[in-house]
Amino acid sequence: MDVLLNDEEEMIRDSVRQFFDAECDMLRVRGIEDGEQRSDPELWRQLAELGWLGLALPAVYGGSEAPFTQLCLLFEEAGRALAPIPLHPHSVACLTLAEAVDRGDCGALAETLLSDACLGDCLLTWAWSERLPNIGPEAVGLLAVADGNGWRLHGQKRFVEAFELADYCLVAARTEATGTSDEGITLLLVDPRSDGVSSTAQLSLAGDYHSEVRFENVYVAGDAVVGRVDEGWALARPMLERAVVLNCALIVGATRRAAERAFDYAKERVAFGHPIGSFQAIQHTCADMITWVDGAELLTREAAWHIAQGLDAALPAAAAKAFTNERCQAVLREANQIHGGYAQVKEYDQQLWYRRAAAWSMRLGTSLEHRRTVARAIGLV
Amino acid sequence: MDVLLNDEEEMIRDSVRQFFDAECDMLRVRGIEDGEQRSDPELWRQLAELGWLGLALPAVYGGSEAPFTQLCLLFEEAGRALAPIPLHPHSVACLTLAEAVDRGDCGALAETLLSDACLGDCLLTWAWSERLPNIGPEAVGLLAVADGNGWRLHGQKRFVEAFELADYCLVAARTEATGTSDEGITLLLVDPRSDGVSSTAQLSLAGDYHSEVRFENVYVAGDAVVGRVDEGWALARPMLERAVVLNCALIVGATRRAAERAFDYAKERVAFGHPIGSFQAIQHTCADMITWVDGAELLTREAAWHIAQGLDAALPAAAAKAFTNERCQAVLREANQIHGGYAQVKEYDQQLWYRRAAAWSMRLGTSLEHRRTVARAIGLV
Amino acid sequence: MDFGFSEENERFRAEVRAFLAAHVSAEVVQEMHDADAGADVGPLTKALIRKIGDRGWIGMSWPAAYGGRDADIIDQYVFEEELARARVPLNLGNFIEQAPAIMQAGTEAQKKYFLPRLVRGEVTFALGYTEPSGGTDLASLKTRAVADGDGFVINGQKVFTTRAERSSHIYLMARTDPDAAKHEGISIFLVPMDTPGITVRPLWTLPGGRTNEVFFDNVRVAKDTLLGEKNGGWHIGASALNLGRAGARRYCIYVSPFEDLLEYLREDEIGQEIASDAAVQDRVAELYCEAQVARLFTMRSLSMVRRGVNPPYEISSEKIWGPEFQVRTTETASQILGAYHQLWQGETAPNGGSFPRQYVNAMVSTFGHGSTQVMRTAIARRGLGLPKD
Amino acid sequence: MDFGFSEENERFRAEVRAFLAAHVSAEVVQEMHDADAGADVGPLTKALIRKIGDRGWIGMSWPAAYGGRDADIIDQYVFEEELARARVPLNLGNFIEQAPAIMQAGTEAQKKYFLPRLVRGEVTFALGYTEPSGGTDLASLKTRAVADGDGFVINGQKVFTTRAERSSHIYLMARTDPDAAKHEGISIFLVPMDTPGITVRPLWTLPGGRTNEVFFDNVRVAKDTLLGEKNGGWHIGASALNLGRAGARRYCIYVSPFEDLLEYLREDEIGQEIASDAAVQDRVAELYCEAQVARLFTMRSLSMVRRGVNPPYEISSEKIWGPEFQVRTTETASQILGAYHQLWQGETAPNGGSFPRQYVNAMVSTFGHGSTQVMRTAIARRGLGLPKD
Repeated sequence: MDVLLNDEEEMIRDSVRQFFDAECDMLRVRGIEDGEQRSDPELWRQLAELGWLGLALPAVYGGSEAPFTQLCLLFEEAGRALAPIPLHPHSVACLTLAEAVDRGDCGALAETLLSDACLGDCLLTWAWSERLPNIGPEAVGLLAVADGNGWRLHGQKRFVEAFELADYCLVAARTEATGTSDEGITLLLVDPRSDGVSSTAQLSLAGDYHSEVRFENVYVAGDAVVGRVDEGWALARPMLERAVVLNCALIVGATRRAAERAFDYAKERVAFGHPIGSFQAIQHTCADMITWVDGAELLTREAAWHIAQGLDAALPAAAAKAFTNERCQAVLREANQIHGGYAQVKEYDQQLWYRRAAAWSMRLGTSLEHRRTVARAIGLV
Repeated sequence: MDVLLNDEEEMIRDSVRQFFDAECDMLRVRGIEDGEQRSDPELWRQLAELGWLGLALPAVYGGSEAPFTQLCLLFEEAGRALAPIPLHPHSVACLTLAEAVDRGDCGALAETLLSDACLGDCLLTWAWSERLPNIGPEAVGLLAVADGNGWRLHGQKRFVEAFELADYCLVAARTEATGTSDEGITLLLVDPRSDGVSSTAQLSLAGDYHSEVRFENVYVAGDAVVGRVDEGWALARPMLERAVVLNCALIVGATRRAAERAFDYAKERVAFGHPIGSFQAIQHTCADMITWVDGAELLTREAAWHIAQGLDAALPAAAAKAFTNERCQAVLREANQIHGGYAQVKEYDQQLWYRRAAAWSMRLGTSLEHRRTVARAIGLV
Repeated sequence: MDFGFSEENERFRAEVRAFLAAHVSAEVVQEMHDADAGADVGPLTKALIRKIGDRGWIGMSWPAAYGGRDADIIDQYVFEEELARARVPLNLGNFIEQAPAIMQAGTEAQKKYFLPRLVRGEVTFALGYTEPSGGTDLASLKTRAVADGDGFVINGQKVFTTRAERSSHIYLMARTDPDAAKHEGISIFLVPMDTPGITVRPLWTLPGGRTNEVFFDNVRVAKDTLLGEKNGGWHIGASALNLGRAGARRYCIYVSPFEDLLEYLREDEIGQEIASDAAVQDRVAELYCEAQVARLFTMRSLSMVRRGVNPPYEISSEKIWGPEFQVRTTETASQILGAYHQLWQGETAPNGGSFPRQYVNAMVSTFGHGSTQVMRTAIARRGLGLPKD
Repeated sequence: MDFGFSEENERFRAEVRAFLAAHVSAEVVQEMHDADAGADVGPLTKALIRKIGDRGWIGMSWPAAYGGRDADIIDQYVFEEELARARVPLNLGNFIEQAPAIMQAGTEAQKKYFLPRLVRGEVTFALGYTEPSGGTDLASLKTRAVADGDGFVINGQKVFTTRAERSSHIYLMARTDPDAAKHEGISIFLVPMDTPGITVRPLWTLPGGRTNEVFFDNVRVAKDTLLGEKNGGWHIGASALNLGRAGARRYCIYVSPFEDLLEYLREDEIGQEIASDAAVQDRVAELYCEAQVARLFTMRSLSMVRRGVNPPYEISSEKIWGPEFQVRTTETASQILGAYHQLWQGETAPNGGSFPRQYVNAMVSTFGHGSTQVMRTAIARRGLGLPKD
């Protein structure tokens, strides 16, 4: 037991941070936010070249087979840097494909995509939630009706990241009309440019886009299945846990940076003849901020460690997300309060961290939903 | 609209406070807590003589017919003084009897008891909750089986105040086996010394006693009914609302005093070369404390005003209680924190307010239960 | 204690409601939103303000001698509450925020000039307090006004000067004696915004609105722009600021995210499904109780003002509780609505994206017009008598 | 990052569990409760402590030279966790709280004398820091030790001196140079409690336990009771206090009300009914998440100590989060269990009345051993480098 980073982890954290410090300044972040492009292709290419896109993927596809804990550190740094790239949806989809291949439940398409994904030549995303913002199996209603060897999709998905940019989207559908249970779900790789697919990208608080995707009689071939037919939940559950933990890592990374900026500001800014950071009220607020973000980080890393160890991560992932959502919002709020009016001003940088981390904390399940999961896991339900 | 006290209200508040200041010091409070007696008969007699016991009761029984808002002020002061008398259960029962008589739904027994109650010659209490600490109609399960003109009671009540001291106890029973609904409830006056009644008094955090009362085939005559048979909820609902608001008034009164003691302590106590009240952290805490207790007081008084006006008080009473329970506990907690170790010491007085106000905040419905009522009233359920 | 409104108040409420129903169109509301986002004040807005001014509803509780109506302050509360309920984003409070100070400290000529025009909406003030280096430490301001001939010459910079681009005047705090103690060398000037040497630069804010930096470069003003005593400005400002914090409008701002949330959960189909969870109900009911406290604190302050009492700490309590409640509401709402709460635009964004706007907007209340830190210190010292360091 | 326990740790855990199952009886636990309520330490307790000491489990992570076992600090964590899980109210941490300071600052003779005896439970210290006028401002202490011949004469008073009545020694902070700067004239003495002139007066606390006032009236002590340099006591004390805050025992105290609540809701019939409300589940799940943070902060501190790092702020974070969580738990529990939560005695009181005891007990953690205010300041200054006034 040693919850601190080991040498290898520190090395990874430091080199990722150096990379982002050098390549991803706020001009670049603002460039994507204010421009036409929705992702920075140059940054993406650089990440691929340095091997970061394949960090936790199997060596056979060009990955480094690093444990999930190290991927988690990469995400903390990506969050810290506000890297304007679809690292999250891409990684979630890639990890799920790799898991399916590893289980022997996947065809050749997935293997090709994984090789391309490590090289940065193929961008993947995934689609789960629909009408409600939930991430339990009850969220999946999209119908997949058998048609020969393949299926016909009828329905919609909401809150899909980078859908218009992606080469493939891993879509959760109901191949059996089992209502809201975890049976009868199948994961399918869908080309966003398929006939019958349409989408509307909606601007989020983070400045990126969440798409609403409609499927009207969309044909998907049999080899598009990832995992087993009707038993998609077996793969989806770890997918969702990974998605949740990586989302927490992004939030924690960005929130810590927002807090550090506030600490720095408190040291410099003078009011009533003293740096405001010398006032007890500000000092105690800062003490709470670091305590909360540290707590979120430890919960997140412990959940990542469970995943890396192959242990059941449902409880620690839900606990991390429930806590991180709320406490990181609180840290951001206090960081704003320290900055005062400047926190509101667009041309001042603080808001970049604030908006993104806050928006991320609203994704992938509310704290209320995750606490339901916790309550179930600790035997209250 | 003027939410401050008017001249008459200020006069009542001041004269009650003067009375308690003169007659109810902490020696007297500790005397009852540490002694054999469970109530101070001398204080009770004085209150009766000064007419306070009949403050809000009809003139025909010797009362002053003051509006419920003024009774609320009396309770704030009784809470402030920690008066060791069963004012709360007695007043709740008396108000309900008076209401029943006013509706023409009550026999001669109630009228006699009311006259005696105003004189301090008869002590009343009431019994509602049983297995669960709830105060909704679902809490009532005690069976009343018809027997001639009367009933036979089978079952139990919990959390009954001053049961062993009381001359009569207003008991809620099910005269129709309607399960948990608000139909089939009847209120009955039971003599605690009746055959088949037994009770166990259990020491509470407040230092007073809550009794568990068992009814084994207890005969109650037909003239013991208060209100209408099977329609007791019509009377019980306002009874519970009054009970809740008066409970809030006790909490608010005691909590404000606990807070004032902490403010005084913060002005006197020196640490690090300054009165601790000059530190920003203490100042800001004190600012929150006064804000919270003021909020609880305003909610409580607004609910009392609704009752006094004959308006529906379900929502304001539930809101007052949900808020008061939690925020007054927070005020008490911070007051303790300001006092440091002394807050823990029995021979130091601060704990007297702390224990009582905290215990009261645990009675008559949890904040969760009252928020359910609020949610229903605002159309969420 | 009387928590109800009188028959007269209720009659007036009905009158206001009828007026708003008749005269407020979707177009004029849109015009106001556009103006908040930087557009010029539109003709419909101007016409509506004129109609409101004609009815004497701006500054209605003032003395008739100054263009008011001698009305019950509760009527003003009712009016502001109705304006907020009708979701008219018109801050009439801003129109008259400086009026108490002018009434208190102004010359007869200033009162005669400004007060009727404020009430009619012909004169509007931007608030020239905050400076880049100052923040909540207002008294450290560096903008200088130097006596020069018959007037003053002003140099310096203000920031977060909302509505500077569309106000006729700025209510300016400037230092007139740099050698005096911090609070004693400050004066207030009522400066027309079209005075040469004033430059306004927009600062765009997160919810999409505009505030400004205002630069003063050798701005020459007449002597009669001075309000009250030279070097006595701090004390005028402080009392006006305290009174300016009372009123229904702020309370309505504090609770508006809660009302939006409640409406969505009660009336939207998805909202209803989300609200079927008892845990959601519990959290929303908790917010409801807290909203009532925000309302009651406002009612308490008004009750005191109406009795002629300048509340020693109660307005500060209101100004802590309300803003922090507002922030808490948006954070709680974000964990009830989840991904819907972050949709800024688009057809699936509830209320056209108002939730994330409420979220980023809520914080303004916690530092605008006196931060919650400053308010807490004021309560402790002025309200509870805790000692200064 | 490694959040798991090694096989060795798990093997040791099994050994401890087996030991506790074999040697902890209801009687000995009752004896300990009685001792906390002021009775003498009973024979069963003494025997159990001896057995634990014989196995080398007191101070097990210390150097063997001082009677320790050179064991992994994680084993110590495991041991303390198991002790807490078995609900043995035995604070072995208190036995050795002063050991780091003695190891760091003591003479060879002091180490040889005290350390093995601490480990065997033969010497126990009461902590003589706090004074009536001092509170968390330890350094303002007024108890005086005046050099006199070959030793010192001590006069003064301590308060909240828990276990003073049953400790062999007091770890006493006293002022040896009243003219030096506040922190520089303080020394530490290891004083036998049976030294003439020491009087102990009980102070009874809300949960029913005993603490004390200790009076020093011309108490004459030998020179070798001085620990470390004369006038250098503050710096020994501060570092020992920081290390004394780490370890599983405190974390177990912080989370024990939560574990009691959870057990009641899961296993009691009425508890189960109460827990069927989704809103209750939500609040309890929230507490669960927060409890994990308390645990993880402890694991982080231990990880640092194990690497030889004296944590700059992390132990203070632990000491804020844990106690405030503990208080929050009891307050939340009180609004879940309602009237049951205030039953102090009686057959319907859940767990024999432990809930209200947990309630009044929780606050102690927020000011004992350094208040949360002092901790927050320490984090801001030492951890984040925020400036002193």
